[in-house]
Parts: sequence; structure tokens; C-alpha cells
Amino acid sequence: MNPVVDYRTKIARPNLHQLRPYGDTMDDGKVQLSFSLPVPDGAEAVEAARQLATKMGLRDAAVVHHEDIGEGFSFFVLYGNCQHAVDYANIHVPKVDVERMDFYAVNAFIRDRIGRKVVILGACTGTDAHTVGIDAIMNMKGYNGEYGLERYPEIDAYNLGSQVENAELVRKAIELRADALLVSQVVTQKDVHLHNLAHLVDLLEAQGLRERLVLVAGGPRITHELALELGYDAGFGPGTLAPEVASFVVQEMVRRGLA
Amino acid sequence: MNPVVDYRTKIARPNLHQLRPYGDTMDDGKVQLSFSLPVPDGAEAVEAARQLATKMGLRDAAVVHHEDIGEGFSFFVLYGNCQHAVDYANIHVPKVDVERMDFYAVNAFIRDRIGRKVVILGACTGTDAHTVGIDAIMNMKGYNGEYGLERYPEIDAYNLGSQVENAELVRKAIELRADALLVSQVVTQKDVHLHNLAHLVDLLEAQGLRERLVLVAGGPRITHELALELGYDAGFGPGTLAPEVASFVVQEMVRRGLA
Amino acid sequence: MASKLYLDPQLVARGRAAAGQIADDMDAFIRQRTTIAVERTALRLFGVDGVDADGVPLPNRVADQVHEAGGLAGGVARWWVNGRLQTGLGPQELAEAVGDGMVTLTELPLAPEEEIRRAGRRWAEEALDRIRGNRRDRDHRIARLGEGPQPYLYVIVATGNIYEDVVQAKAAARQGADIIAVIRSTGQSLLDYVPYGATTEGFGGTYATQENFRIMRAALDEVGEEVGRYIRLCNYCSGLCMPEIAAMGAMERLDVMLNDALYGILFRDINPERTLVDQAFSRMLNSFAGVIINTGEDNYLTTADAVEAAHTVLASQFINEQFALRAGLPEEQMGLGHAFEMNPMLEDGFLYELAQAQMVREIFPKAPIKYMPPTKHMTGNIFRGHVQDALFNLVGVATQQGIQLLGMMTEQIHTPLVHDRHLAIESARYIFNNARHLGDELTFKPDGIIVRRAQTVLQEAVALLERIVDIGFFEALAKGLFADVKRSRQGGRGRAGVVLRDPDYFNPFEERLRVELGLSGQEVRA
Amino acid sequence: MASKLYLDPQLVARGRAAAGQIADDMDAFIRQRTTIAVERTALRLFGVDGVDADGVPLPNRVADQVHEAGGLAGGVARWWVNGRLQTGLGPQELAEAVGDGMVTLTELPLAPEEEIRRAGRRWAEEALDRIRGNRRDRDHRIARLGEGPQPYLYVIVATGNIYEDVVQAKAAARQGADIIAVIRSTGQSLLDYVPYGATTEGFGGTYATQENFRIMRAALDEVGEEVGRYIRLCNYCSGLCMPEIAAMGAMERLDVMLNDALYGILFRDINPERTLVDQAFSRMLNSFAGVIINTGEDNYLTTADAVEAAHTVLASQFINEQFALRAGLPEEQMGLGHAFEMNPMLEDGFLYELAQAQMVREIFPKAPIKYMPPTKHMTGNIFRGHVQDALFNLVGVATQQGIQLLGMMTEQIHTPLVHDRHLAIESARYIFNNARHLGDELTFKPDGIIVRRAQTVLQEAVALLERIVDIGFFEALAKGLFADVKRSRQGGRGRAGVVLRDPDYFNPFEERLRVELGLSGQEVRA
Ligand code: B12
Ligand code: B12
Ligand SMILES: Cc1ncc(COP(=O)(O)O)c(C=O)c1O
Ligand SMILES: Cc1ncc(COP(=O)(O)O)c(C=O)c1O
Repeated sequence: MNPVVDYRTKIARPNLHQLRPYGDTMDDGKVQLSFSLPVPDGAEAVEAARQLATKMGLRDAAVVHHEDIGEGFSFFVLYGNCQHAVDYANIHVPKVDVERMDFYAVNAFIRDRIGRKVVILGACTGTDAHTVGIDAIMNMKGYNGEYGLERYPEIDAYNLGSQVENAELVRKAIELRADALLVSQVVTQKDVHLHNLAHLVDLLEAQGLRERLVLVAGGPRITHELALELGYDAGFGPGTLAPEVASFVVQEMVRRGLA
Repeated sequence: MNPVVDYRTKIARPNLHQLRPYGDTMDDGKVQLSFSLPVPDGAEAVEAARQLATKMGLRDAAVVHHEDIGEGFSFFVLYGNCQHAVDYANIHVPKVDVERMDFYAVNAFIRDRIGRKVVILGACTGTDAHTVGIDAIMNMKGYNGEYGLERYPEIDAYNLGSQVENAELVRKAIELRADALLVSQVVTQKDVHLHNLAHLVDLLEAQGLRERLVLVAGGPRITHELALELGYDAGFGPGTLAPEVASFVVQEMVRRGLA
Repeated sequence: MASKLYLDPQLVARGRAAAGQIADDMDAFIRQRTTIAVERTALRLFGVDGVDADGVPLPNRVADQVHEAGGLAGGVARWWVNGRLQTGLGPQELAEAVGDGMVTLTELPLAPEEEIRRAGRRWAEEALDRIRGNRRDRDHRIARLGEGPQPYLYVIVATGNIYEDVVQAKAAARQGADIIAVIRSTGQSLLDYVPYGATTEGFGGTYATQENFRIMRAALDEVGEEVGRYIRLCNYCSGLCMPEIAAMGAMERLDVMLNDALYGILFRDINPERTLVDQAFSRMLNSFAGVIINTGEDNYLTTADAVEAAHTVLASQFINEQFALRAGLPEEQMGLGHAFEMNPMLEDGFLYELAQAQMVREIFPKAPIKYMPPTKHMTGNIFRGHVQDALFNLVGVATQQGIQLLGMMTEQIHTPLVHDRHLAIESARYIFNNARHLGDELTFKPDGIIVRRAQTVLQEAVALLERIVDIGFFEALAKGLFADVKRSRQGGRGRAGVVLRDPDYFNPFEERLRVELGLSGQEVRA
Repeated sequence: MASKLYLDPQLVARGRAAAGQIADDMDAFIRQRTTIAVERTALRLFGVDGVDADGVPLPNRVADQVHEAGGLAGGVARWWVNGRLQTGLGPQELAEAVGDGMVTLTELPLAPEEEIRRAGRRWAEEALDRIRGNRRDRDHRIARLGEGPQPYLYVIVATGNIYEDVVQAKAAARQGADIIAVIRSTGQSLLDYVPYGATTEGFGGTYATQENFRIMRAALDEVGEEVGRYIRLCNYCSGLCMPEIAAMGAMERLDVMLNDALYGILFRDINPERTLVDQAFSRMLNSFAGVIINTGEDNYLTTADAVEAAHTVLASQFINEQFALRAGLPEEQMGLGHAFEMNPMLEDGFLYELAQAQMVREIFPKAPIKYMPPTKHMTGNIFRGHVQDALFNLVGVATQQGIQLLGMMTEQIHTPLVHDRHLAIESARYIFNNARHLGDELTFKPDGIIVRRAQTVLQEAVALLERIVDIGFFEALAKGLFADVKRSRQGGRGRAGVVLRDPDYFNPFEERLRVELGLSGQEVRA
């Protein structure tokens, strides 16, 4: 009997400098697409959908489903082979780059390195009424088995709730001598969150407060990169837990000499 | 009370020369994408996915879901706004361009204009074993309430079934003096159908038969345009019914003087 | 029909009795009060509409004027009717005159009370006639066109632009939707006025304005004719303008209204006193207009855990039912809310959802129960999400819910795109048809997981209700018994708009509605 | 357990009796015959493998040589064993010598029959020992690693390239798959030989070769260790090489095999006599090797209508059960096939599917029923398709099927992509977990749609079986009673390979297997 071939030696490897989607064969570029067009279903609409996919760089784009969805709209599902590739090997994504500590370590760090209670304010701002996200970070009971900041003995955590105007948040920050502001934004329609987040930075800068605070944004569509672009110190997305946020805040305070 | 505004006067209209996908606002270009990458899930993979979508011409491409799917693969769902547009107004799709007759009209047409029985052979060729499609066109009982060609008194229909080699089909065509060949191709993996269909045309040409026959292709991934490219007289896709095919065959015979 | 869950009818009766007690206590409280919004509503019904040069709605200008003069305790109606009698102006002119500061209603000489009341009642009757007409119109249209079978397919449009909304709504109707809800812009519920005119700028929704109602109503009537099915229109009378929007809806023939004080209290931090008073009047209007209300218990499960808090939903439904009855709203118009919100990773979660939905169905047999889809546990994985929605749809049809608010696979991502809605409707129609009579067929193991779960939830709900009877409703809110959210009686937005009624409080609309709806008179036990 | 469908046990017994009669008739026919494939199988078990210079497999070279010399009727074993005894060559060398034309087996002097039989039996025992060892190995691995709960999640890989298949299969195992089936290339079933070696070029599937089996087995063992779950490997022993592939599978520790003569007859136009004889021997091997077979009744519903032809599926399952019993296959290894293939637009179709699945479950209580997903009515609308698959999964768990072949939302489009499979597994796991004990909970209305449907299907199936007893099995095939496809006893591929056995037919494998499996001896009633 032949020895079993080591299949690993036979498997195609991705080219990390020319990375393409994978369907069932290395580099096939297989991609699924769906969209609607504001024209009635028909051969021309199908062709338009195909042409669009081709313009997106899909070879052999095939409309596998098309359907009239009323009011002169048609809906399409397509598959095709993407010709574009990305240089994965050279992608560098900014990351919240601090040591991740747990509940106990954070409190110990504060005691040792800051020596006083850290004041953190959280709020979901503007007309946004989604409190679950900020509650997950702030509230006693926390989220996914991790306590929220209110439970941290060395942190004075104030959860202002939702629909908090930026001006009100700034007022509270001054009143309570906040070390850090945690801002949640969940509604993103028409980029309302970007406007809201940028506006807060403007207000803080106008008051000369920006440098004296650690400013953190969070929400389902927030990335660290986006937060940096908007002038925040860090951004946190889906699945964030309190210790990550606390770790960042306290280490950032020390790094910036705010302790 | 104000008269009700006629909302129609207020609704944005699509630009048919610059047609874009529609999500919830005219021209927003909204497109949904999904694919896998042969790299593990992580911030870099997400960024790679985003960059790919950007290369495809999506503005504000957002990775809304990413997941490890094992063996160093990751899966992504994205939304973005497509910047490409197509000139829908100038799309012209070749169509099977004959009068669509029903069962009775086809038979009457044959009696009046051809004056003898029309011989039609159908087969699913190569290693393809899918008979349901060709049966739908050929068999007595037909499909979706339309009789198949076997039921047409003026047509001698021979359904050769599936897994018929091209050479065998050509042999039968000569033997039975076929007027038309109906070829079904369902399996399309690795473009096996294209090879198969092209091969038949080669054989027929080699035998000097091509001009004497109406040659028709069909199957779920066949379009009229594709069939023309492959050297067929017509192509039929999903949902085809026997009368359409019969209408084409008999009118094409008359047009080409094969009657 | 025998209970498939072997629910104890006595226990159900105990729950109802406790909720009745809670509602009675609150009703006594409510009857002693009015609010600035209730008074604006009276003005709207009297025909006050439009905005002043600064864009402030005239109903606000008029009511504020009277309020500032301390005249609201007797009801704005007296001042307004007197104003019309004194000035001889029509409603629009008089409102504009007040808006311009040309007329100060509380400073006009007062006609004899009897005369005021007579004129007020006559004008009120005219407004109510218009609403009666709308109701008849709806009945005729349904009789002529027919309607979809239950569960009704309910979808939202939420582009922010009423004209895009119309396009999406008409497409949805063609795809098979029975009810179109125009979601409101974030923040509208906290406005103490109703925006005016057609609007094209909203976030996460479109402003509820009377003009927007009219535009959408016309569009849906039109598409209803084409598809041969009456298409219901839904909006939100909740927030600080609850009764005003109820009145607007009644005037523009809306068919369904989200209407729940508890929602505003818990999720918008609206003052409990304010919104409970507002709710009573708004429900009378909805009842009279034949509008189905939807309550918001489903929302509790977005903040609290759906397994642990299931009984709070049922308890709240009992309370909402009693509140509704005290506003004359028949069971057939009570779209009590609940939701399919358990963590999808839960073993046997489907069984618990089935238990809850069947239980609600049995306890409120005549109500067009509103069943909300998974939202909290929807992720960006649209494919899995579409399957979660499918299970939700199956439970909906298997337990014969009244109104099925369709889930969207993109729930976690954006307000629905035109094809999101299409795919949702397609899936629901497939499942409803494919499992049409499943509910008639299934029975459950008597001592099984499903039956035991339902019985436990009922027991817990009754216990909770009886506890609330003891501690009082306001205290229950303060303790965070609903949705894990704590709200104090004094806190929240809009409390300044609550006014204790004078003994001679006059509101010809409420007066007439109480008669029509068979409610006892407008007592004032100040 | 009492029948949830109130099925009449007497009627079930009648169906079984009729099927038994059909199988007995066929068994008598089968016992008198061998085929070229059965003989090649004996050679493979004797250790013949590899290809000649033209790429023709040596088992073919050897069997063909004997066949051409008219020597197959007594079994190839005698010639082969004698050849080894006469030449003193090992199996590989002897086969090569035959392939090269250096040795003509039928021309060698014959050793005494007793000596041949003794040597043949000894060598056969060695081969069977290897299979016994594989079976023990499987048992140990399962005992050590455990396995997923039923319904097992069964997915296919079908890239055409064994190495890509490995990648996809390992990913699937990590995602939660319990069984990986490597789909064969189109056309392999019509080859009268088994391709050789590792292959990387197939259409719609990957060639079944012993080397490919080995590569995949090793990969799945490896990933099974990592995920801590034994991962079953499935392939197809159907088509013209049915028993050869069964032998290859037994030697390489495959766990599941598609194995159904009816499938080949109806869907591959394979000669009925040929494949029925092949089937009997292949099932003995599968039985002995502890391989679960899957039958192909599900396929009927891809050509015939799933509502109208439902009873043909049940009738065929009854027949397949009896065929299997006559090959010594225990019920625990009978993965009888059926499918969720009704038109999704059918009102109450879900109820009919539930009825069918529950009925099959009750009638074959010990069998690991193989449940196939919607395929025919899947369209390019992947979103709707994903929901069809979800309902299929729900029926699967609610009726406690054994093996759930997962549907792919892209069924109409292509063989599965890596994430198609992932999403399918994710959805099935969600539903199986979320509705884990649904089957224990549900009961059906005694005179309802579901119960009546199941009873009707059973009645029709029994009537059909009794009709087949009357007209004979071959005639039933000729009349198109299954899958609307008509096949004549003489027609189809491979008939030339059927050979009437001589009275002294010798096949030490069959001989031994009949003993091991408790089957009556190898009669020859020519
Ligand atoms: C629950 C919910 C509600 C509840 C909110 C209850 C409450 N008290 O919060 C109710 C029912 C009241 C509600 C109402 C509305 N909602 Co809502 N809602 C949701 C829902 C279902 C879940 C959100 C949630 O709770 N997620 C769970 C939490 C834990 O996740 P998270 O927010 O992402 O938070 C995590 C991280 O992002 C991060 N994080 C979040 N914030 C912060 C902040 C910091 C500093 C840090 C470090 C981390 C961090 O940590 C958290 C824990 O890991 C989503 C849909 C969905 N499935 O996501 C829609 C959704 C967010 N809602 C939406 C909308 C439009 C509305 C409405 C405007 C609709 C309307 N017009 O009526 C209203 C009004 C709300 C308003 N004015 O803002 C849209 C937003 C669309 C968009 N992208 O713009 C969504 C996406 C639904 C949809 N598809 O339409 N909603
Ligand atoms: C039924 C079916 C089978 C049955 C076939 C039974 C039979 N006797 O036909 C069985 C179970 C045997 C089968 C087997 C296989 N199948 Co198959 N099968 C299907 C399935 C589920 C439905 C096809 C069908 O019947 N459609 C209904 C008919 C009416 O539609 P239609 O073919 O499109 O025909 C219409 C039009 O296209 C047109 N038309 C078609 N032909 C012609 C010809 C002419 C001249 C004209 C005018 C019109 C016309 O008119 C018809 C009526 O409107 C599809 C998946 C799907 N949902 O589409 C997979 C599918 C086609 N099968 C597939 C595969 C891979 C196989 C196998 C190779 C798998 C394997 N390795 O075992 C085998 C082997 C088959 C082989 N050697 O070819 C793949 C093909 C992938 C690809 N694109 O390459 C599919 C898409 C499934 C998948 N996703 O993997 N299959
Ligand atoms: C009862 C009720 N009212 C109102 C709303 C809408 O909230 P908003 O006040 O933001 O319009 C909801 C949301 O689901 C609700 O359930
Ligand atoms: C029983 C059975 N055998 C074999 C096959 C595979 O067919 P092929 O012969 O093309 O490998 C199937 C397909 O589903 C089947 O059901």
C-alpha cells in the first residue's frame, strides 16, 4: 500500500500580497452580491446588473436571481470572480495598544499608579436613546459575565444615560472633574453619529478641556481607526467589555501624565 | 385643510444613463457583498475585506459581519455604496425574436408553412444526467401546465435522455433526419457546459450538418446571448416552456428555408 | 377552546383582577388631571393647525398662552370657545391671532358658561363626525377590498424622507404587506410639539406630521386599490405629544397606533404622571376612531433578559389591557405587544418562545396580539438573522398571532432597504402559507417543557401583579420592575405639563367620548 | 412509544410482508448470478490494486481476462487463487503479470479444488481481518472522542480536487459537521472501472479512488482529534463499480456509503439485473464493515412530485429495508432516504413534510434515517432558499431524523462554497439546539391534516407494494412506478457484466460473510 500523501504539501497557499476571495479553489475570487435597481425586472435590468458587477471587477458575473419587487424596482443576486486583490501582508491596522488587565489588576493599577479615584462619565449622546451598549460598560451588573465600571472600587463611574446633549455632557464633565468620557453612538443613519462625535470634540476643544480628558467612543459601528480620525483617544466596537475600556483609560492617563 | 401634495412630483427619478443600485434613497448605490478570505479572522482580515470592497468601487464599505470559519478562513458580510453606474438606457439585449405561438398555432403553422412533420431531437449531453429540464420541454406531460413536444401532432419528437455523447447525438440526428436539435446542459462546474456545447457545434460543422439544422441550447445557466456566442441559433434559460421553443424552431426553419 | 397549555383560568382571573385594581387606582389619579398635550389635542380637534412665523405650532401657542396665564386647570376648551364666541373668528384666524399676540384668550370677557359649553359641544361634535366618517370609510374600504389574513404582515419604512417612504411603502404593499408603519425620527418623542408639514429630513425615521400622515394615507389607499387589499397605516402616538398624534391619526384615518405610556416612561424617560394622563385621553380617541393600538412590552426584552423577564411582559399586558378598558378600548383593538427576543443560543429556546406566544394568545383571545421579531440578538450575519426571523414567523403562524411585525435580516445594521423588506415579506408569506393550519394541528405534552414554562410565567406574572397592587404602580416603576429600568414618579420629561383639574374642568371631547365609549363620567375628586 | 400518527401496526406489517416477498423473489434471482464487478471486488479484496501502463486498473485486467475466457461463472477467485498457487507470485506481481499478458489465469494448470478453496479462504480471512480491524478502530475512536448528537450534520464537498476537498472538509468539521461526503465527479458511476490514485480534476465532484479515500480519511481523523469528535467519511458505492467501492471503503474505514441499486437503475440507467446483484454483495461488505448505507429514495422526488409520489418513497424504503436484511445489514446501519422536496408554495406543505418525516421515523424506528433537503425547488434566491432549509432543519429535529443532509442556500447555483457550507451548518446547529426537545413535546390532532396525510401515504404505499408483489419487481420498474422513470429489465448499462453462476461458483468472501452475517448459504438454483 502506498504511504498516504501528505495533503498539506499539495494544498494551494494564498498569496498574501495578492489576496483574493476564496470560494472553493484558491484565488477563484468568488464573491456574492445582492442589490436592487430602480428599473423594472427584465432582460435589460439583468444585463445592467451584470454590467455593474463587471464594473466592480467581477469576471464571469452571473445573475443567479432576479425578481420584480414592485414600484419599478428589481432585485438581484449575483456571483462572480473578483479580479481585485489586496496586499494583506502589508496591512497595518491601528489597535488599542495597551496591556489588557482584569478587574483586580485595574483597581490595583489605579491604587499604585494614580493614587486617587478615577472619575469616568458615560453617556449615549444626542438624540440617540440606546442605553444597552453604554450600560454594558458602566452598570454594576455588566455584560457577558464582566462587571461594569460602577463596580470598580477605584473608579467613580457616572452613567448619564441616553439622549444626553453634548453641551450637557461637557457641563457634567466640568462639574464632576471627569478624567475620562465614554461616549456611545448607536444610531448611524445619515452619519448622525459622526456629526455628533465630532461636535463633542469641538466643544471640548473650545473649552480647553480636550487635553485634560481621556476621550473614548464606542458603538456597533465604531472602530478604533474611526475614533482616532474623529479626534478620540480610542474607539471600541461590538462585544467590548468593561475591563478593556478601563485598562485603556487608566494606562492612557498615566501615559499622558493625567494621573 | 391643505390639498394633499402629489407625492409623485416629489419622488426622485433614476437617471437611466447613470443607473446605480438603490437601497432606500435614489442613487445611494447600496450593495450587499459576502465572501471568504483565505486568512484567519482578525482586524487585518477585516481591513483586507474592506479594502477589497473599496477596490470594487464601494464608498463607505463597512464590514458588518466577520467570522472565523475554520482552517484559516474567514467569512465577511459587507455593505457599501457602489460608485459605478451603467447606461441602462442604451442596453440592448439580443432576444429570441419570433412570434410566440401556442400549441394549436404551432401545429397549424407546421401544416400550413412546412407541410410535413418536423423532426426534433432532444438530449442532455456529455456526462450530464439531468433530464428534468429537457423532459420539461419534450415529454408528453410537459411542465407548468404546458404540454411537451411529444404531444404535438405535427412534431416527431425524440427525447434521447441524458448522458448522451455528442457523437451519439449527431449519429441519431443523421439517422432520424432531424430538423432541430435541443441540447440541455445543467452542470456548469469548471465550464464543462461551454466545452460540451462548443464541441457539438464542431462536430456538426465537421459533418457539414450545422447549416441544415436548427440548433438550440437550454439550461439554468444558458442565455440566448451565450448560445449565440457558442454558435447556436437560440438559447433558453430557466422557466422555458415548450411552445416558446417550438415557435422558435418552426419559424427559424421557414426563415432559413429549411422547411 | 380548551387551553393547549392547561393554564389555570382562576390564575388568569386573579391576574386580571390585580391588574384591574392597579388600573383603577391609576384611573382615579388620571381623572383628576389634565396635561398641556391633552389641551393641545382639544385645540387640534377644534381645528387649530399650522405654525407661526417662528415655526411654532399654533396649538402650542394657544395652549401655552392659557397655561402661562394659569388657565389650563379648567380646560383650554372654555377659553378657546369663548374666544371664538367673543371674536367671531374662525379657528385658523383665531389661532393665528393668538400666535401673533393680537388676542389673549384669558383676557377676553367670558360668555355665560352654558353658552360656552353648548358651542363647545357643537364644535366638538363636528370634529368627532369627521372621525366617525373616517371610521365608516375604513369599514367600507375593507368590505370592498378585503384584507390580508392574520397574522397581518407589518413592516416599517424609515428613510427619514416622507417621499422615499411612500415609494418603499407602496413597494412593500405590492410585496404583500398589510400594515405599513412609518417610524419616527429619533428624538421626536421628546419634542413637546408636533412638527408641521411634509418632511424630508429625519434620522432613523420620518417625523410624524399631519401632512405626512395625509401623504402616506393617500399613497396607501391608491396602492390598496391596485392590489385589491386594504393597507393599514401605522404611526406612533407616544412621547410628549401622545394625544395630539392620536387626534391627528383619527383625523387622517390611520389604522394602527403605537400607544403606550410605559414605553415612554421606561425608554424615553418621560414623566410617568404626564404620560399616563396623556395615554388615557389618547386611548379614548383611538378607541373611537377604530384604531388598533400597539403596546410596547416587547421593548422590555431589549434591555432585560427575555427568559427571566418573560413574566414582566405578561404582567404589563394585563395592566395595559385594564388601562385600555378604562379608556373604552375594546379588546379587538388591543394589539398587546410581546417579542421573540430570547438568546438564539439557548437550548430549547424555540420551545420557550412557543410557550410564551401561545400563552399570550390564550390569555388575550380577542386581542390582535402584536408579535415583535428578534432584534437584540440579531447580528451582522444577515444569513443567520434571516433564519432567526424564519423561526419567529413560524411561531407567529403556529400560535395565531394577530400582527406579525416582520424582522429584517439587516436589523443590526440599518433601517430596512427596499429589498430587505421584500425578502422579509417573501419569507413570512412562504412560512405563513406553508404552515397555515399548523396551529390547529399541534398539541403539547401536558407535563412537558412548553406547558410547564407557560404555567411558570403565568404564576410569576400574577405574583408580580399582586405585589404591584401592594406597593403601588408608581413604586413598581421606581423599583425597576419593568425592563430593568428605574423611573421615579417625579422624574423625567414633561412633568411641568401636568395640571390638576379644577372642579369645573371642561373638555367636550372627553365628555362626549366617555358617553360614546360607555365610560363613567368625568369625575374630578381633587 | 405510541404512534403520534396513530398508524395502524397491522398495515405496517402488511407493507413489510409485501416488501419481504418482493425481496425474496429478487434474492432468489440474485443468488444465481455474479457480475464482473463482484468478481473485481473479490480481486481487490485479495489485494489487487494499481493500474497498467495504459492506466487500466489491474482488477479490471484480471477479471476481464477471465471473463473473456468464459471463466467468470465459477467465480474469479478460483482462477486467481490457483494462479497464485501455480506462479508463487504475490498479488501485486501476479496482477501485473496478468496485465502485461505474461500470465493467462485460465490457462494455468489447476490445483486440486480443496487446496484452492483452502488457500482462498485463508487469504480472504486476511482481507476480512483488515476490515474487522478498521471497524474496531472506528469503535475505539468513537468511544474515545465521542460523536455529535443526532441528527448528524452531513455535508458534501465537491470541488473536483481531493486536496481542495480536504481543506473544505476540515473546515466543515471545525464548523460542526459530523459526516463529510465527498461527491463523485459526474459520470463516474457509468465507468466500469474505478479510477486510480489521487485526483484533482472532476466535474461537480471528485473521483472516488482508494487513494482519495485514504487522503480524506487521514485528514478527517486528524481534525477529529482536534475538535474532539469522530468525523464520519461518506462516499458512494453505486453505479457500475458498486461492490468494488464498498470494498475500498471497507478497507479505508469509510463510515457511510450511498448504496442503492434503485438509484442507479432510475437515475443512471444502469441495468437492473446488474446492479441488483452488485448491491447484494456490496451490502454484505457494508454490513460487515459497520458502514451505514444511505438509500436514494429522496431522488424520486426530484423527478416526480413530492406530494403525489410520497408513497413511492415509503414503498421503496420498505423494499430497501428487506433487501438490506437479506444482505445481513442491521437496521442500525440503514440510512433510508427521504426528502423535503414539496413545492414551497403549497399551502400547509410544512404539515405534509412533518407528516412524512414523522411517519418514516415511526415505521423504521431503529434506522438512522437520512433526510435530504429541498433541492428541486431551490432557486437562485439564496435568501429564500436559506429559509426553506431552515424549515427542513426544524422538521428534521422535530421528528428526530438520524442523518440530516444539510441544504445549501446556493443549491440551484453551484456546488457548495466554503461559506455556503459554514452558513448551512451554523443554521442547522442553531435550529437543532434551539428546538432540541421539540420532538418530545409535540403531539398532533388525531383527525388532523398531519395524521390523515401520514395514514393516506401509508395506505398508498402498502397498496403499491402489494401491486408490485403481483406484477413483479422488474415489471414495476418497467412501468415507471418509481420516480416516473421507466426502466426495462434488459436495458441500461452494464448488463454484459452479469453472469449466471455455475453450481461450483466459488467466492470465499461471500461465503464467509454469509456466515458472519447469519445469512443462509450461497445457494445456486440455476
Ligand atoms: C435595543 C434596541 C433599541 C431599544 C433601546 C433600548 C435601550 N434602552 O437601549 C429601543 C426599542 C428603545 C430602540 C429604539 C430605537 N431604535 Co433601536 N435598536 C435596538 C437594537 C435591537 C439592539 C441594540 C443593543 O442593545 N445592542 C446590544 C448592545 C450591548 O450592543 P452595542 O450597542 O453594540 O454595545 C456594545 C459595543 O458596541 C460597545 N459599546 C457601545 N457603546 C459604547 C460606548 C463606549 C464608550 C464603549 C467603550 C463601548 C461601547 O460595547 C457594548 C457591549 O459590548 C438594535 C439592533 C441590533 N440588533 O443591534 C436597534 C437599532 C440600533 N435601533 C435603531 C433605530 C433606528 C431605533 C429607533 C430610532 C427607531 C425608531 N425610530 O423608533 C428607536 C429610537 C431610538 C433613539 N432615539 O435612538 C437602528 C439604528 C439604525 C442605524 N444604524 O442608524 C437599529 C440598528 C435597528 C435597525 N436596523 O433599524 N432600539
Ligand atoms: C434534480 C437534480 C438532480 C437529479 C437529476 C434527476 C434527473 N433525472 O434529472 C439527481 C439527483 C440525479 C442529480 C444528480 C446530480 N446533480 Co443535480 N441537481 C438537481 C437539481 C436539484 C434540480 C435540477 C432540476 O431538475 N431543475 C428543474 C428543471 C425543470 O429546471 P432546468 O433544468 O433549469 O430546466 C428548465 C430550463 O433551464 C430549460 N431547459 C433546460 N434544458 C433545456 C434544453 C433546451 C433545449 C431548452 C430549450 C430549454 C431547456 O427549460 C426547463 C424548463 O423550464 C439541481 C439544483 C437546482 N435546484 O437547480 C441540482 C444540480 C443541477 N445538480 C448538480 C450536481 C453537481 C449533480 C451531481 C453531479 C452531483 C454528484 N456528483 O452526485 C449529480 C450527478 C448528475 C450528473 N452526472 O450530471 C449541481 C450542478 C452544479 C453546477 N452548476 O455545475 C446542481 C446545481 C446542485 C448543486 N448546487 O450542486 N441532480
Ligand atoms: C409603544 C412604543 N411607542 C413608541 C415607539 C417608538 O419610539 P419613539 O418614541 O422613538 O418614536 C416604540 C418603539 O418601538 C414603541 O414600542
Ligand atoms: C443512492 C445514491 N447513489 C449515488 C448517488 C450519486 O450519484 P453518482 O452516481 O453520480 O455518483 C446519489 C446521489 O444523490 C444517490 O442518492
